[in-house]
Amino acid sequence: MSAAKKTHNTEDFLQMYRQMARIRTFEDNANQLYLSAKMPGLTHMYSGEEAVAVGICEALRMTDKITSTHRGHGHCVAKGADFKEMFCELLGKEEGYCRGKGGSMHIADQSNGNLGANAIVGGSMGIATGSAFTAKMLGKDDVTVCFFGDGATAQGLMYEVMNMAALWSLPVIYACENNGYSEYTRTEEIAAGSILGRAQAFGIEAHQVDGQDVLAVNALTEKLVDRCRKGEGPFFMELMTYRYHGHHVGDINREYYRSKQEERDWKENRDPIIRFRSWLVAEGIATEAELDSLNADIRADASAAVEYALQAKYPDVSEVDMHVYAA
Amino acid sequence: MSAAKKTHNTEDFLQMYRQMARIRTFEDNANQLYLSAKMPGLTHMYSGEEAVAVGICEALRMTDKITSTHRGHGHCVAKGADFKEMFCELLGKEEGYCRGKGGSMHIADQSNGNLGANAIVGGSMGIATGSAFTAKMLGKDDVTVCFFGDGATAQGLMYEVMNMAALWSLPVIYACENNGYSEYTRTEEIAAGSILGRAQAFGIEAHQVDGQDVLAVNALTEKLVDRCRKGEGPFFMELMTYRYHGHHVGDINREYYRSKQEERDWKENRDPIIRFRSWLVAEGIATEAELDSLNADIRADASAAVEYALQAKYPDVSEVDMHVYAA
Amino acid sequence: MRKITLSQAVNEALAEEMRRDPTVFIIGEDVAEAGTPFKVLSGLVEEFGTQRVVDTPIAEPGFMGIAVGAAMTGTRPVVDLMFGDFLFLVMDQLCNQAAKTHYMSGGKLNVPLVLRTNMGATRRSAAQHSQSLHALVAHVPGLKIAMPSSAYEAKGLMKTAIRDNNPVVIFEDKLMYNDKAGVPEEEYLIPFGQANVLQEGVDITLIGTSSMVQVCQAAAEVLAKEGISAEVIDPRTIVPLDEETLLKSAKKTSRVIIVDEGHQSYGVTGEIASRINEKAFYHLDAPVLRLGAMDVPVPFSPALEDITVPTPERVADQARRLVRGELIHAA
Amino acid sequence: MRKITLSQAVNEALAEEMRRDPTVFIIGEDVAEAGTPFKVLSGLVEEFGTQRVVDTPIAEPGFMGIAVGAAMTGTRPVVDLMFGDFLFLVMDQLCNQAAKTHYMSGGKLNVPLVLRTNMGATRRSAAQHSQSLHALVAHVPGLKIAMPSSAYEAKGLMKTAIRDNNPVVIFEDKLMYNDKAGVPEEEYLIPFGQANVLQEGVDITLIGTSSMVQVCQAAAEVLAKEGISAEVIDPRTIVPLDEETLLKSAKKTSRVIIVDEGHQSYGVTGEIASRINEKAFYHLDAPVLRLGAMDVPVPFSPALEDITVPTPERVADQARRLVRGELIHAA
Ligand SMILES: Cc1ncc(C[n+]2csc(CCOP(=O)(O)OP(=O)(O)O)c2C)c(N)n1
Ligand SMILES: Cc1ncc(C[n+]2csc(CCOP(=O)(O)OP(=O)(O)O)c2C)c(N)n1
Ligand SMILES: [Mg+2]
Ligand SMILES: [Mg+2]
Repeated sequence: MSAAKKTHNTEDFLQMYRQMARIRTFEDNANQLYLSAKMPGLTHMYSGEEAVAVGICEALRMTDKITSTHRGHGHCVAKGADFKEMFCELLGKEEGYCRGKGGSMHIADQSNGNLGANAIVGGSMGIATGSAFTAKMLGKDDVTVCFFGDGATAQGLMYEVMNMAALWSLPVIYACENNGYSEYTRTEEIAAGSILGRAQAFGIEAHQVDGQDVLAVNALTEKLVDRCRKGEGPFFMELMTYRYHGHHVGDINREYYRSKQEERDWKENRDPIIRFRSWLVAEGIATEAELDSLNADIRADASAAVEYALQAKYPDVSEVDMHVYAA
Repeated sequence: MSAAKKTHNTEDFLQMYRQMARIRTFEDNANQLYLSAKMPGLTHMYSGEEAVAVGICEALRMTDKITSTHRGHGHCVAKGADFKEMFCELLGKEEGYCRGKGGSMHIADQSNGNLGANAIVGGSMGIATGSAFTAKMLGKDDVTVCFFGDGATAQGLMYEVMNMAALWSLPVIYACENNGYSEYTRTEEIAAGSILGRAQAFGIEAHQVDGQDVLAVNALTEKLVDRCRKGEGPFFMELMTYRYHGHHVGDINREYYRSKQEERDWKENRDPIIRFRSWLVAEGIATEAELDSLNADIRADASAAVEYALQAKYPDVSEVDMHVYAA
Repeated sequence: MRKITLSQAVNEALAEEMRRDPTVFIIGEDVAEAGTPFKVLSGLVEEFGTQRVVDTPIAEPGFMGIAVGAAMTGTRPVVDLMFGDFLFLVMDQLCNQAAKTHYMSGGKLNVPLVLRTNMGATRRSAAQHSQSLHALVAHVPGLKIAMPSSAYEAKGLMKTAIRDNNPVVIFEDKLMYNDKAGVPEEEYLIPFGQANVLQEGVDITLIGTSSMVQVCQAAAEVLAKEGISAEVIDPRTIVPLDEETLLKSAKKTSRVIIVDEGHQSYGVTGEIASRINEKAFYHLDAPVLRLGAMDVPVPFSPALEDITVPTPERVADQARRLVRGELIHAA
Repeated sequence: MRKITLSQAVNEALAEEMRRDPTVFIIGEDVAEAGTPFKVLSGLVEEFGTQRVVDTPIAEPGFMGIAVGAAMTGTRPVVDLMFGDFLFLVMDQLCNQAAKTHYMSGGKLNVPLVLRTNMGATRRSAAQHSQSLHALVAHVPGLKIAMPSSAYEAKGLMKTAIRDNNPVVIFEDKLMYNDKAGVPEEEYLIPFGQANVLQEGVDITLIGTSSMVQVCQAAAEVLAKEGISAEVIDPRTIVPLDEETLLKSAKKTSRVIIVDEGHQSYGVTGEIASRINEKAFYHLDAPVLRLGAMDVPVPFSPALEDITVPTPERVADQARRLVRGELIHAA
């Protein structure tokens, strides 16, 4: 575990732990909703990648913006969303963040600066860059983080907007969550050359970081966010991570594209929550008991939110043609 | 002038000279047709960049393919096209390469392996890569050269197809004609980082070459084509060159984006035809008189073709809905 | 006759054509080992290898462009576009390049490619994975558009598409992949531009595309019980469109409803309705009616999504009112 | 009233709105010093600087995406798309992102942007620089589509577009940039969804979009000399569409022709014709006719290009035959 910044106090560390645990718990519940056929459609689990979203979002202010992906629950929680509105959204209920109209793949939480998940791989890269454009044009010092997967690096849009971000020194950080796979294909098979090198070729400073180490992610992000605020952006981060579940909840038989051994190895030896927990205990920041009780609270919170969402009402059919156009 | 390959004989050298002179002459006539309001629409002159098209195409076989651009007359001539069908096409006549349906921006000459000009900047990058895909799949050793401008490097499509070409070792050469401008904008203003570096980041070997030196261009291309045939592709070339005319024939007042001094400097000191001519004479390959007579022949040839095209008939109106669908 | 699923039918069509013609290949995301997320292509890579069942990076414009160039130079690519919604990403290569190349070259270059993709809502996949965008490509000259309505249709139309010398876009309804239909063992092709009259009738014509054919059939059954005899027609391809068969039916029944899962406005229903109105006007007893999907992005919530698409009930309801003459708009 | 060109009118609209609202900015290729190839934006960079008149690399999907994100976060971008044909490149960002964001977010996010582009053939620019693609975007819910038919319209519609809280696509006819019309010095806006009746008439209604309004007016003049009184209507915006005005006229004249420069099939004429047929059916004396551009890629050769688009002669000819009852298709 890399050294923590001196500026962090106990509450900062516990917050990181809490947020990672909240994501894991959220996903366990979402998966359960799927398995028990209570959730409409499919969804993509973030479990295993928690240190990425949390390490980054804990370095951001509420007014900073993020754009998210099809695998977006983690980003949403990390940027400050509530369980209740999230579960309501996943179940298509009126009290969801998007009144049930978006669902898992479009969950957005504008009040906390989450400009939304996106079901087009790479589709949010322009949006994130545009958000940074706004900040620069209006003279705000907000930073935007663009989350995307290794698979999304194949989309040409990324190179178009990185070029402009570099030419115009925009305050945007491109955060590539390299979890080794896009759907059922290994990254090596779809990415020639070097992902970092591609960003660098556009004159963008690029860093690779262990995405299972929340402190390392957080420390790097803090530095880059700070420099973005001073007009030194854009930056590029490649975060090496892993998804525990299948591509989506229905992707159960995975052996044809990755081994159980590989999955076990990441879960047992590189889990971001387990690692951080040991560190917290070893450093005397929290006791096992304190962390257990924190976990229990989160679980109770999640259960209550799930219960609430299951009972909550669907939007009225009259809503179907509301929000096509803004007034 | 770089050293010529030993394999070249006098006829090869004269052919390069002839082809460059033919392009220049073609463009002078096309410009004249525009100025005298005899040509429909606008067109983009290749004058100044002749060594690029000729240096490259003289390293190709007839069965090798090229894709071309909005500034495509040079590529078309260099790949073996005839003046008559070209001028007919520029004037929208039935005997044009495309029966008048394509015009300057879509001129194609399939019989010589020219898959066509393209009016979408960057639009042919997929086509060129696909042509290389065909060669590989069908086990042919044809090579495809994709011509495009510096401005086209901003299009995301380029990175998408370079990635696949690299992953699949396709026999394609990406030839970036860097003439310093895209329309009315300098390359520095639209390209962050390094153009060569971008190709390299995708694992593609990339070379910069003086695009005003036909022998240098030809020598490099021969080497790369050879390696492509052996399965070592793809490659990337950045050819440093200059367009003498405006972006298109109507772009007359250019001083707001580039100086007359700059134009004069390229024309007087770096003209590819003048340079090569001096070299031919100095090396004793041809005399001034021989080259003059060669030029005179070309001019006569062009005049005759222009005359022919001006008299030629337009396609019959019944052709308007022919060729929408192939039989 | 044996029954197989639409998914199997497509798989068979591809396998047969790939065996017949070594220049046919498949290109797209996760088409090889994974056989696509819908598993439609399972087994093909084992038979034809990764040179002809080509997995790509997630770069739709890129592999679409590669397919165009490959098609221009002697192969017959079948492009696999995972969701119809991604058409928006490939429009330039499809509509500015593939569709126009034959024409722009004065007939010298051909682009014989098939773009296989899908359509259809009510799968709880929300606004970017549920669209039925066939009207967009139908507007672009140079493309042919096929819309299979069953496993039988899917196989026959796919084989014809692969042999066609033009770019063909073929839309499979993603909710029908597991629907079975009788499909002969023997080879057959379904020609483009020949509508299929699934059921003859005299009171009203129901024209449906893709899964809306089933919706029309279900409506026809309900109507039959009420003594209303509906003719059900599947145009099969909307470009080329078999105007003749549609007009003949319209003139016979004098009442027509067109049902399509694309957004209603500026879409398929308007075109077909206009042609019938224009050319069978004096035979019509009532205005041609249209039922498309609502003009809203597809909502995620099941409570909303289900009401955005035409249903047998709504078709039957409109048909009833047409037949009863209830649809005269107030002046 | 002073007369200015369409080009100047657009320029004024942009300048006025940029003065009024500091969050409005322009983004596109060669928009700053060059003022676009059509010189429509000349002078704006001098007044507003390169921070608000932003030159981009040739990356249409990229700057379209940037505009979407900028619009979502508090600015009002005016995207300059040099040719309407390049719409095919920005469809994903425009149709999957901009058009759907407000809906998908349950009304929480807005995308107030304007996409300025053009349309129109007969400029000898061939198949990739001559298309009129407004029907495509009109099919996508969430977008509004404006089609100015004169300098006056262009200014008023542009100002309304910039103030609208939704993505608006505005198509200028590139052959009309130098056409002059009376444009008041005082500020005015033209509301969306209100058609303009340019000329009243009783025998036939001619509905035209963009430059086809002039074509309809020219046809009306010819017809007037023959004693046929034509009503000429400009819908101004095709989304939202002012059905009421169109229906009122159709019911009055009982004969309608719709003229549009997009390809005829699966386009704008079919939608408008269908709505009129559906809702004014019992008032019509003849089928609603349509005149769109031919269903062919736009050919380069002047000999061919000119016959692909509707002309006053063809409109007048069709109108004459409608009025004389010559257009009854054989049974
Ligand atoms: C444009 C587009 N193409 C394809 C898909 C289908 N798809 C959804 S997720 C995915 C893989 C994405 O991989 P990556 O970017 O690495 O993200 P991860 O799922 O690994 O988090 C694909 C191909 C899509 N949603 N959008
Ligand atoms: C997709 C697209 N965007 C914009 C244009 C308009 N346009 C035509 S040529 C050109 C500049 C191209 O620059 P470059 O690629 O450097 O080629 P050059 O003209 O210098 O040869 C532009 C912007 C176009 N034709 N296609
Ligand atoms: Mg991944
Ligand atoms: Mg250039």
